[in-house]
Amino acid sequence: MSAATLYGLSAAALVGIGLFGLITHPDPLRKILAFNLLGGGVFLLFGVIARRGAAAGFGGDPVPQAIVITGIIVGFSATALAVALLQRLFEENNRTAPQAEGSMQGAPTVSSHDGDRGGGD
Amino acid sequence: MPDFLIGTAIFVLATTALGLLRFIYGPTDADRMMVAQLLGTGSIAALLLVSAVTGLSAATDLAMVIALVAAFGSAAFAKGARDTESGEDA
Amino acid sequence: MIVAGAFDLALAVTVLAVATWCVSVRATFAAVVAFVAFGLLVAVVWVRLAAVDVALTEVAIQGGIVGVLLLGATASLRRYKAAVAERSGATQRLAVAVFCAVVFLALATAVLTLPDPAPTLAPPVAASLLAFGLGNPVTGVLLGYRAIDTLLETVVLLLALIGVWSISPDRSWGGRPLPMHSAGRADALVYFARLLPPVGIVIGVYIVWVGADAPGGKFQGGTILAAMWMLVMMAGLRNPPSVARSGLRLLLVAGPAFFFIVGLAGLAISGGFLAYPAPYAKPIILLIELVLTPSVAVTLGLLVAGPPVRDARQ
Amino acid sequence: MSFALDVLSVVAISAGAFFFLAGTVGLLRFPDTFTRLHALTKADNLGLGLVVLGLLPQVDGALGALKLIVVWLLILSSGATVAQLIARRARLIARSR
Repeated sequence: MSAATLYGLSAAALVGIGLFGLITHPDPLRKILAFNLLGGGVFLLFGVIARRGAAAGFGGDPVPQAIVITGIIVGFSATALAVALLQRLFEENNRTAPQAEGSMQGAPTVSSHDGDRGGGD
Repeated sequence: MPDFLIGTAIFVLATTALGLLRFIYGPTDADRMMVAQLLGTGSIAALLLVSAVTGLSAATDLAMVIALVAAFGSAAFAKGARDTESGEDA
Repeated sequence: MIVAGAFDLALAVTVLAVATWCVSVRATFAAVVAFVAFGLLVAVVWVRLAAVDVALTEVAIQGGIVGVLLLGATASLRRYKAAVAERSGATQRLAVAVFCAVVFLALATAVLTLPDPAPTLAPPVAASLLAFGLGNPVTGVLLGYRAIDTLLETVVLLLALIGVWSISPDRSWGGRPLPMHSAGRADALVYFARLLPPVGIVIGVYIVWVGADAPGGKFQGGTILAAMWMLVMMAGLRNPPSVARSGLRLLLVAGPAFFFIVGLAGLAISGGFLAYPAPYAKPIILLIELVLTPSVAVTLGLLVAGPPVRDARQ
Repeated sequence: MSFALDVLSVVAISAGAFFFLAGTVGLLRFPDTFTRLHALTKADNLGLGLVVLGLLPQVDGALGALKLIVVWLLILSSGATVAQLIARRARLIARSR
């Protein structure tokens, strides 16, 4: 079995693993992580196809490789947007539903952002 | 020489993979934060050894970037975890 | 040959083990750590697949800034843990597992029955490389052969940033993203954030520069520059800038706008959108790379910094 | 000359591999976070340094050699910083117990 085939099978397994996590995990952040794993598997499949298309003195077909680079960047944009949406969603839910952290409720809405990222201060 | 280099690469990769067990067992997050550092050194060594057979020039560029990113990632782990848990102990 | 095969096998097994752990581990922090480890290991896989350009991108994005992004999210979402729904039942998970196994088997069959000889676009790319005077085929594809994809990609980055910004409530508009550092002092980190960026900036610019002839390019170099900026912000040496600053917005738009103008100029001069006049192809491509790099770096950094917040203390 | 350099490579790389093994053994067997951190950030860095030393004769050109050395220096400096940051963090975790 060639190295490309071996990594192709690994990529297929990665898609399976990522899909499982995406469907079964209740935590949305973990769903985003699993989705990135799934994406990693798809990119690797592209890489395997690129490797098999080695010709003209290149180690692999450069077109799928360039598409994977584009894909990684776009995947990152999507992840960043998803994370921002998630944070806002949880923030909204927290504001309407009564929470255990009662101290936040009385504070003016402007400062309810205080703890979001710099939770330590 | 090529077989020696790749053989050593396998050895280094295997020890790195064994070291990853520490991150599975933990027990604390501090133990897990070392992962970027371990993989930085381990993957760079494996990468350089395995690429030394075919030519190092592109691999050294990649190794530089891995070293830089591993440094950045380790700092982020040590820093980010502080932010998540240090409500009372800062 | 057998020895090299053993290396590939060991690498594949390690990557899959880390991925499995990333999905199965309980604590979110550990999962993020596993994901970064996954990114660093997959980079070595890309080298084995003769795609060093992709390896550079994978390391810089998945091993670097995605980790910081998700770590920040873990920190802020930890407070809401109680709101998360229950894990699904055992029967349901078994059904999902069977479904995922079927997907795996279908993909594995596809991999094993790929056409031989494999179709490839390498020869036309090689021909266009000669026309552009470039040495790196991937840069040739990104900026010459399929330049419109790359143009749209930079627009997607910008749109994602606009999306992130527009998520913030109206009253926060014009504010700054939350600081990335906490009040606790970390002298070692402050020192490190002064020591590393000069080296990192040199390496980032170098990666952009060699992109024309060797693995590298604007996305990889720009990501490294963004990571250095984030390190400075994490150490508390600088805060994220206010999103209302016009200089910042100009920087964000400059790269894609320049790319688009070059495309239109190609339409006027060479008779095709993004067609470069033959003798000047290489200088134009290098110029596009140089103008795009700061835009990409700033966009990536601001995507990680998150939506703006208007805070009484700022 | 080339034979002598090859011997140097083999010796240095083997020694480097040994230190990687030592680092992993320390990481797995040492009793607490601080000692594990010690094993990881010292032994592995030395291991990488020896591997880099062993590969230097195999590189052609001064720039390639310089880049290899930069790789090692980056890892060294990040190892030192990370050891500080994580140790501080581990002390806080230990105190809060």
